[in-house]
Amino acid sequence: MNTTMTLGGHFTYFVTIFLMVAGLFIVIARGNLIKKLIGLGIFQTSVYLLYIAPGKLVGGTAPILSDAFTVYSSPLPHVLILTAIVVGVATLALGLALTVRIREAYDSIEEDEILNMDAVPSRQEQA
Amino acid sequence: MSLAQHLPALQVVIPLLAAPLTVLLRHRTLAFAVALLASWTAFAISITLWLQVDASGTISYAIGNWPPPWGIEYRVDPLSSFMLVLVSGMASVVLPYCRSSIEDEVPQQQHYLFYTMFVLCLTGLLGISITGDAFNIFVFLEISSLATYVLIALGRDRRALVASYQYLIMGTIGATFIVIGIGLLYLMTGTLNIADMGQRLAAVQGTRPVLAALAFLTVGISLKLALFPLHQWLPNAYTYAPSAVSAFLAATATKVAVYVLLRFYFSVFGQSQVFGQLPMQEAMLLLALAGMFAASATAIFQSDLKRLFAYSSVGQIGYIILGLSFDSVSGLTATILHLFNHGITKGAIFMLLGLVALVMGGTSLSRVQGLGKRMPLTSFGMVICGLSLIGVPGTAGFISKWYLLLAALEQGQWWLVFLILLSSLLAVAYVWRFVEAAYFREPRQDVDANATVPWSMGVPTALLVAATVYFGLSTGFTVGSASQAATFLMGAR
Amino acid sequence: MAVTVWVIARSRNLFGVIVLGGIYSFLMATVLVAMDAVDVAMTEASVGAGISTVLFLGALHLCKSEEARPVNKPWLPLIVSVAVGAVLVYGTLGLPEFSDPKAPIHTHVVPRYLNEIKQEVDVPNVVTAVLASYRGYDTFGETTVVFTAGAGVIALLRRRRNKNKGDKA
Amino acid sequence: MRHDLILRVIAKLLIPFILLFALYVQFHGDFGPGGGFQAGVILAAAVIFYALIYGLADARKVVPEPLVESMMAIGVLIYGGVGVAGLLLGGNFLDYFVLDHDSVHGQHRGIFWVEVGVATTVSGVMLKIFYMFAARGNADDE
Repeated sequence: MNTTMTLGGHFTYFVTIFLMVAGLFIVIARGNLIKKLIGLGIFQTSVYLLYIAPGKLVGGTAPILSDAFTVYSSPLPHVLILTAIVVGVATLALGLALTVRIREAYDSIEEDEILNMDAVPSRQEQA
Repeated sequence: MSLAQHLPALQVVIPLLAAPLTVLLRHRTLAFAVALLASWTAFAISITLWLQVDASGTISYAIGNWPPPWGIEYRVDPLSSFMLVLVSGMASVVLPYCRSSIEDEVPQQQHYLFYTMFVLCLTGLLGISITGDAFNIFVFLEISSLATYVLIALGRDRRALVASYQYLIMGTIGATFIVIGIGLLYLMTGTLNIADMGQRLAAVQGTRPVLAALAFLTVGISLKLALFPLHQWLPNAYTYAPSAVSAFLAATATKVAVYVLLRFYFSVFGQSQVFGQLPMQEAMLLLALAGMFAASATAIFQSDLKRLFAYSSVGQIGYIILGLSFDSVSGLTATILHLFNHGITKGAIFMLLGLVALVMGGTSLSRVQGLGKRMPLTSFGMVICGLSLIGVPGTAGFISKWYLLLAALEQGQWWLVFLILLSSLLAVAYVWRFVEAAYFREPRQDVDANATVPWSMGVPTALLVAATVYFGLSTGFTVGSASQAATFLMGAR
Repeated sequence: MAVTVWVIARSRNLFGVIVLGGIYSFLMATVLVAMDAVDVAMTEASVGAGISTVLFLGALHLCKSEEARPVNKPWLPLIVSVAVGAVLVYGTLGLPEFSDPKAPIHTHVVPRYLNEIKQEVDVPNVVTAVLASYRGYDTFGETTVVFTAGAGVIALLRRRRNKNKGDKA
Repeated sequence: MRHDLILRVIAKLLIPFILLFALYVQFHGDFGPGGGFQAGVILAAAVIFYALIYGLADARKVVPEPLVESMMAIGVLIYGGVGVAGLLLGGNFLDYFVLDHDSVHGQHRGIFWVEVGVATTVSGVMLKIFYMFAARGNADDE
């Protein structure tokens, strides 16, 4: 398998991986709760590409059967990713709802500020 | 048409359909009734399934009547039937307890939604345990995780929100890692069915994508099961969640994650792959030991009991993984045993703490001073469960530790035996902190003298404490199932 | 797309970031169309660029729109994420090449979907057929996930009638 | 903004088409891209659009909250109902073959109802989430 390895053949994977790394970086490094969720979104989206890209066949067409075509791209990854997208948006909605509640309770959406506030029991509003 | 034939599907579908019903009813008593009925039915089904598997071997159920690699298969084998019993059993015990417990801790309007989330969480965990399809695991994992995030966030303290958010981020990263792992496996094998995947993987064993998939799955699942360096979300989540939720999660959520790990290691990769290609064994051993010591040591210095026992959970997960790292039938038996025994012990502890919180108004060590006089039965229960955590003979914890020691001896690793005993001493230390506060301090004066424990909370708790002792004395069911499951897993490939 | 992500990572104006996120989703949808995944593209466009953006803006409306100072030491996260990337590069190098018809995902399970769907289900859109029938249970789970999220959001955001909730700044 | 005549007229004109498009996506899912999920999102988007132009209160009148909440649950129940129907008619869970004398027709019927269930839940949830966020926002402004 390693002999057929070429740079061009794996280009899509590299794009995917770049997006993935960037997304993960945003999630871990950023302290802003909304920004973290955006990063999470990017991270998840990059996975979609990881699934979908290998299913494509050059010269193939979308997997909607008709007599005019014989080569189709693989439909199974599409199905999986449809599910994954939905799961992703569900998580996102929940995360945002939590963010809103946190902002109401702490008046901040910066992670370190919130953690500081809990460390000091006498609650100092508006650092 | 015989109903018995469809039990695998009903196992998950009954609690699942109970969830929308609770939303439609919008009434907390009715919702409670529906949820209770669903979880008790699920428990009954799980026991029937366990008996069936015990009698006639693995059951396979094709959903939608599509044969396995094309459709989704439900597969009940010795391990999954054992998990089903644990999960649905815990739900059946915790649910009656919820009713009075959340009265105090969750705003009333939210009660019916609490039950919705509870049954959804149950559905997810059952779905993970029973499914024979890799992607289906992810879907049900997300159902249970999303429900868990909400349940935690319903805690009274505002820190519950932050705990839930952190868990959401960590959990989602973990889940995404799992998806990446499954994706890589899918790209290499072209199938999603676990059994099929395992067979086809033999052809491409040791290739780079498979190894990468192994790495991603391990890290992703470790996040979910709170293996030592990835455990940060757990103490906060358990501390600030409503007590009933802590009890259910501590007993089941991380345990199901361990199950997923076992499932992927043994049914998909096969043990030669996992332990042969990468230094997994050493890595796991190291992490397990680190978890056992670091987390238990941290537990000693906690001032809140819920937090203390949450750290102890992280430490106990160390034992579970330790058994796995031996790569032998006896080690695996110990893992599965401890999964079960620690599950019921920790469940009992968090339920007891819920009682304490109700009567004493909190669970910090300074609050529970003199608990031995104020709530003699509860303190007694705590002591029993504490002994089980330490591993004193006569309790469930002893059995699993005993098997763990046997497994270590089998490998001839005396130093490990020593380390296991040493870490048990740490457990003695943190359990002593409770005993000292409860029995050797004067009671506080500012405690509401009229607060009592409602029987709907007391009875389930007592039941679980009794179970901790029962499974310490009568080991037929637990050891039998565990060794059967272990043999099954090791022989699977 | 990569550029967009880069800017998102750098920028601290949350409003801009969200809009960029929408753009990113659209670009992603375009790529997906190029990959023949029309169903997925349609969903990504409506969810990523539509619903998510609306939700983000809704949440942003309730929060501050400026991110605080940059984090002090982003080195550890950087190392972690690059390490993850490295493992992936290592792993993907062994994968079948792009558009290789002999790759396992084209030869194993999928042919049955493509070839026998006419007799078995007779729905031209294979994605729909697989989604709703062959793997209908996944979709059932997916619906449940959406339901969970919905019920969860209600549980979290329903306005309390309690009076003591007035300590907002 | 809320009283802008042009916006109102355009919205009035557009919304029926959006709804129609949602239905098209729903029922044409067998032949082209689309299906329950996408239709549900579009359906919700139409109502959200309405709420943006005419205000939240009006939208609530057209699509009341209890209805939305029930829709979430009913969708899941429809889906599960199809599965249970399969059970009752002697097949496995979610078995569409037994839903009609002809197995292919059974498949069609199963897929149709399942998609209806998905669309109901999805549009219900999306709308509900929007309502929740919007309601919070309004209170915050005052």
